[in-house]
Amino acid sequence: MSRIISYGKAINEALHQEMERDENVFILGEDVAKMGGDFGITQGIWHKWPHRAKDTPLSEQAIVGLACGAAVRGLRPVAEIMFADFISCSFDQMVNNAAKLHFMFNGKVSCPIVVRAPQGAGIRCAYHHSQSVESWFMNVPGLVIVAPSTPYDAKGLLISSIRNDNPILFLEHKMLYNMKGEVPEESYEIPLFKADVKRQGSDITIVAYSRMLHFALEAAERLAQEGVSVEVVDPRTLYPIEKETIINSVGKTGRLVIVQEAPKTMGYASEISAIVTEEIFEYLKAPIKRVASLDAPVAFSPVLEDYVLPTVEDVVKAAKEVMEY
Amino acid sequence: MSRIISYGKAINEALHQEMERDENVFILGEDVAKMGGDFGITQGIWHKWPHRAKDTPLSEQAIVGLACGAAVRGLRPVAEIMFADFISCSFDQMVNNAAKLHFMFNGKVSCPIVVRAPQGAGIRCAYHHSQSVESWFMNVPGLVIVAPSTPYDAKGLLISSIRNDNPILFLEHKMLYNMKGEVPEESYEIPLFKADVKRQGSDITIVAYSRMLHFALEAAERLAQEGVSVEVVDPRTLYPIEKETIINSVGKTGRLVIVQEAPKTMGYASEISAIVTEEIFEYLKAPIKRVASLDAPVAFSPVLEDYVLPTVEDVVKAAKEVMEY
Amino acid sequence: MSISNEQLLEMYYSMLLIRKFEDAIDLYAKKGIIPGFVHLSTGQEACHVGVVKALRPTDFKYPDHRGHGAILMCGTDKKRVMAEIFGKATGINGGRGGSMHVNDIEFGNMGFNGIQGSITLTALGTAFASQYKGTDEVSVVFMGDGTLGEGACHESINLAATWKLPVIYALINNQYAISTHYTEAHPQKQLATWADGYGVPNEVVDGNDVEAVYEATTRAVQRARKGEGPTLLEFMTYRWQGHFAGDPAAYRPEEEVQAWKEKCPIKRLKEKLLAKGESEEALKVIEDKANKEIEEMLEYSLNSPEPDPEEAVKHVYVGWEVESKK
Amino acid sequence: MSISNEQLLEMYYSMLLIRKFEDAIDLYAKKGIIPGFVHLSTGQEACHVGVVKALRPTDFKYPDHRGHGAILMCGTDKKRVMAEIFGKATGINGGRGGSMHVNDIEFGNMGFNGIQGSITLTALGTAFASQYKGTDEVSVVFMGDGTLGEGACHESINLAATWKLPVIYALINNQYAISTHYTEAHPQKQLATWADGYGVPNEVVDGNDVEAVYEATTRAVQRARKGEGPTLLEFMTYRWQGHFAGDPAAYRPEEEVQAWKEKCPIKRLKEKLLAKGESEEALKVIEDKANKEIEEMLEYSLNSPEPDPEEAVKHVYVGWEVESKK
Ligand SMILES: Cc1ncc(C[n+]2csc(CCOP(=O)(O)OP(=O)(O)O)c2C)c(N)n1
Ligand SMILES: Cc1ncc(C[n+]2csc(CCOP(=O)(O)OP(=O)(O)O)c2C)c(N)n1
Ligand SMILES: [Mg+2]
Ligand SMILES: [Mg+2]
Repeated sequence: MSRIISYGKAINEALHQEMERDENVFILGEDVAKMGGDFGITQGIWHKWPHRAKDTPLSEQAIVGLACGAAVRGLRPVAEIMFADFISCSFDQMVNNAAKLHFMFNGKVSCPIVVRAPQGAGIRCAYHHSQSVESWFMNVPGLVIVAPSTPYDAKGLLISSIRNDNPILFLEHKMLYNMKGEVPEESYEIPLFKADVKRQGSDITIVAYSRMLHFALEAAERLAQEGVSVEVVDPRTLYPIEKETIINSVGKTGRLVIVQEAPKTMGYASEISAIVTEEIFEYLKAPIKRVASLDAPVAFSPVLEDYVLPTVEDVVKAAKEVMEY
Repeated sequence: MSRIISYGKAINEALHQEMERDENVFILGEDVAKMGGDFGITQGIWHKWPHRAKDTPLSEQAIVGLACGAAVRGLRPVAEIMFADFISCSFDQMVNNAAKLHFMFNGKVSCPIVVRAPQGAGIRCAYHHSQSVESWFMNVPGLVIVAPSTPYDAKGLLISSIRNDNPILFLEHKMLYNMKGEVPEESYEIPLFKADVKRQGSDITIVAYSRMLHFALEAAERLAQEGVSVEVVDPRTLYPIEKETIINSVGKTGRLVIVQEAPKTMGYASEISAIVTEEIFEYLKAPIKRVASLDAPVAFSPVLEDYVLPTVEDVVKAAKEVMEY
Repeated sequence: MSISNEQLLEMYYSMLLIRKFEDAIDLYAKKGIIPGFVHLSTGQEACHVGVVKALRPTDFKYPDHRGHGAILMCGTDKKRVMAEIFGKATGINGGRGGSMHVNDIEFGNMGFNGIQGSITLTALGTAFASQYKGTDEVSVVFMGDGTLGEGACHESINLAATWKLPVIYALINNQYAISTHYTEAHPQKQLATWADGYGVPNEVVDGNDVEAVYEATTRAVQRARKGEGPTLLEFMTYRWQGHFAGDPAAYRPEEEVQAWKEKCPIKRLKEKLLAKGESEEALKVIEDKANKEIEEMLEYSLNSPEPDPEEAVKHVYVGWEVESKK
Repeated sequence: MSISNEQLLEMYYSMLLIRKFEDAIDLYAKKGIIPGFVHLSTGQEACHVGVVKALRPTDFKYPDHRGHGAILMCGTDKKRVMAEIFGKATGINGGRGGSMHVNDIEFGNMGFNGIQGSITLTALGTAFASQYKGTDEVSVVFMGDGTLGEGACHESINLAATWKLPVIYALINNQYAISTHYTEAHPQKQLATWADGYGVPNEVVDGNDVEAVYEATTRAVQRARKGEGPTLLEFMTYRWQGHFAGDPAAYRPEEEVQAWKEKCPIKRLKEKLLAKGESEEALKVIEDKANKEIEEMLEYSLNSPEPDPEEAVKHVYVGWEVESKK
């Protein structure tokens, strides 16, 4: 049965259900146990399973390193990094340990960890608490990056991520935690490595994920009023990249805009653009456009923060430029 | 006066000359002083200036953090990270401290540090000593990434980097250290943020840097024999990106191949492809191709390592495919 | 070492100012006028005042995320500190930093920290520069009990001790890191003993006694200026508020909070001053002065303009402009 | 604790085997037949043998970059260890790892480390799993004197001590990290005292006395199995070779090297065994056996095939194939 719950609550529910299902699942991180997480996402778990919810010291390296070691022994750690920005401190553990363990053991060991981390700007917390970090990790074979955009996806993708045998960086968006949507009560999986067409259309494809998916959908709505039929694709798994869905869509529309919140240079959008150009150049009716943050740290004051972030208006404008090319 | 010296020696000479010129310049890192560096690149400095060459503990975070703090006080630290892979351990210092200091102080402080790091594969040292790391940092506004491909460039770019007021990640290639070339004895600067046309041509543009530049030049030579005129562009500064040189070249040739040693997904090549598609789509006569390593960690055994790395043959093949499109 | 009455009165004023500053910030944060979140140093005033007063303007001071108090002591124009927290164009960093990032190189105020532990490393560099240049400025890093969990702290103290760098670790043990008691995050009963492992001199100090804080810092500073290397000072105190303004802090017992409020550092100094013969009236005058200053700061902050949006992309690089929205 | 003669003879054999193994690797590395670079554990055999012999196959052993000795003790098929170092298809990891990355989960051999300090963190996880599952396996991390500089070590011991995890830090102090003497990188005279800062039991052990190493490890293991938490053992020894095979190690005095060679752990055990009544002949038989085993390993390694190139892109993910060159 479905109810309307928030994205944050959907994640919390996924955690509860997976804790219930598999006693190898445990959570760890700063303030995730007794307090239930800085954003409240792990609430109630410690109360039910005090030995399977661990408050750690401020030690991001230890959080990820411990998770890897525990995973080798068959546990299913779900670690929280309080703000995605702080994964910078455990970057080595992600890149040289988690990402490569399966490879280093020639397939005889796997590293089924989930590292949950809220990312993104919008909460007026400046450059150390607002970054989108997927680009740091998308040249690191072995890692999987998942970024849900809706409550429904958040629950299903987290359940799949916990059950998956790869090390997964699960990027939640702080500005989506309170967003509401329909979510089934029962447990369900959403396949990883599979993009989702969130809106069908025929004139232009917009690829967007996480918070930007909603900007894309709103832009699509506005464009529809002007007679432009937009297809919106949500990759959901950012890395490694399932190309087919995007290529099929652009193959049909011939036009592509990609939206990301991270700074423009070397973002997810760059990679998608390169893939599409490489693989279906002949189908392109217009240049591919990227909509992204400006190449600057995220400043604090609302007027400054808003200035660097992409807007719905930017998406509409880019799409029109592509349409009018 | 020019002589033929190695890339490694050219870097060493740049360091000596800058130490001589400015007493604010000092070097630090693991085994850089008494031993002169694991690859011998800092030899002779400690002997001349014992107080300005510091052997540190194995503490990559401290190396970069100390450099930042010293730079705030007007010093010009040149840090060495023994293998670029280990910058993973000081990723936070690079991304959240060095990259943002100037911004955080609203322009009143700058962070003129150079972090030298040898990167790249080919020496049969497996996945923790072979990575190309530029992609980790190319979504991080505030950082500058420089990657010289020749002894001449290595010297001039390092001198410019030391004199420049930005935090610079200076990526040397281990397989180029013994490469010889003409280098003036006297001190000289090569401008940052400026690509260099290493070979003129009219049919197709190949963009390549670091060790791959030489693959591109060799491919160009081979293609010339088949009547294809290749222009080879060496970006030299990888980030931020000076677009003009590349765009002018592709504007002329209408065809583009980009070569990088890093794994294919989300590499420098992706960004260049996206930029060119976005900006001069109408000039493109064929799809842009990327030549890169396969998306896997670099394995140890020579047959395995060689399998994942790009080859000259791969460059030739990609160029021909583009030409024949 | 003897602290004059005059100095004590000045400290009293400073502590009151910080208390009232934090109260004002709390109010405007809860009103939603201050953007983002703020970490208040209420209850820890003696640490901030005692440490910074023992330093020179040319020393390097690294306030942490709960750093308003220390920042106010550095010499930076106080109304521009507040304006920064309000995100205004007149803020000391033009509003780009906010509460966690209020810095001012002119006064050695290195408040730019959002990543816990990171500044212990930057401090190595400003301290190293003193050694390199043969000058005697010290570098003082504020850090919390929780922050000690970060690997950065080890790399910092290990190097500082080996190279005898003039770094002082001002570890404010306010008992909690967000919801986690320090005894749940560390094996030591007193965190100061951690420094024993590096042979680094350390002291446990009553962090609610501004004189004790000042004196311990002065001793550490003297050692550092003489080239005798780092010191770690553990200041025992308490965070009155939740982790951030608005955090109900349900994770800790109310009696504990009350017991610590009894030990209020300001009340304590006031009693000392009265015992030393200062009059209630004289202290009231000081309090009024603090109130007035806060009023002025608020007026300044509230009436200051928003930053020019284009500022958001300035100073990313030196000598390279990033693309703006034109 | 008493170690039987039989055990001592077995240790003697093991130490000889490691010595000869490293000599063989040295030779074939210098010949250019072994690719890349190799870090030899010559001179440190007593540490590797004494520690691993005190463990069970089900314990987790984390050899570091200078780990051939420990790896050979884990139970992993020795000829496949050598073949791995030669980069052959028959290597225990199919030749994808080489000298620094020889691991075998079947015997708790966690040798995959190229990033110094990193395994102190992974070890937290295997140790945590023992606690979580209520079993008594311990996790033993080898680390060098230099490696102690890494922030990772602090995060590891802080957590292990706080949670009382069964981790044993086997710190091999061979005096140098590449060219840097440990006293130049750390403030402590004995690195073991570092653990005092965390209240973690620690011992300084003669690392050239295999019995002492075995006994100290056994004590630490007992504590760990009983849930009493981590121990740090500092084994004082020396690296006979340069940092890697071929490094002339010009940075250290020749007399120092000679003095330590006098203290050869193998010679020492041999003298002890002779004193205990073992005959030169019996020891010669053991030596011959070791020589023979090395010959067989070499033959196996040299005659093994190269890996199939396509293997380079296998096992990047579980359930997702990355593009190959077809
Ligand atoms: C690297 C990093 N990890 C986590 C955080 C989130 N965080 C900010 S303050 C804090 C608690 C700090 O506790 P403590 O050091 O005791 O300082 P206090 O807040 O008590 O003043 C945490 C977990 C952070 N900012 N940076
Ligand atoms: C994070 C990291 N930094 C630096 C290195 C390079 N490196 C490998 S071994 C080594 C020295 C290690 O010294 P020690 O821990 O004493 O071990 P030993 O070599 O003496 O056995 C260094 C600097 C590395 N592999 N990883
Ligand atoms: Mg605290
Ligand atoms: Mg050593």
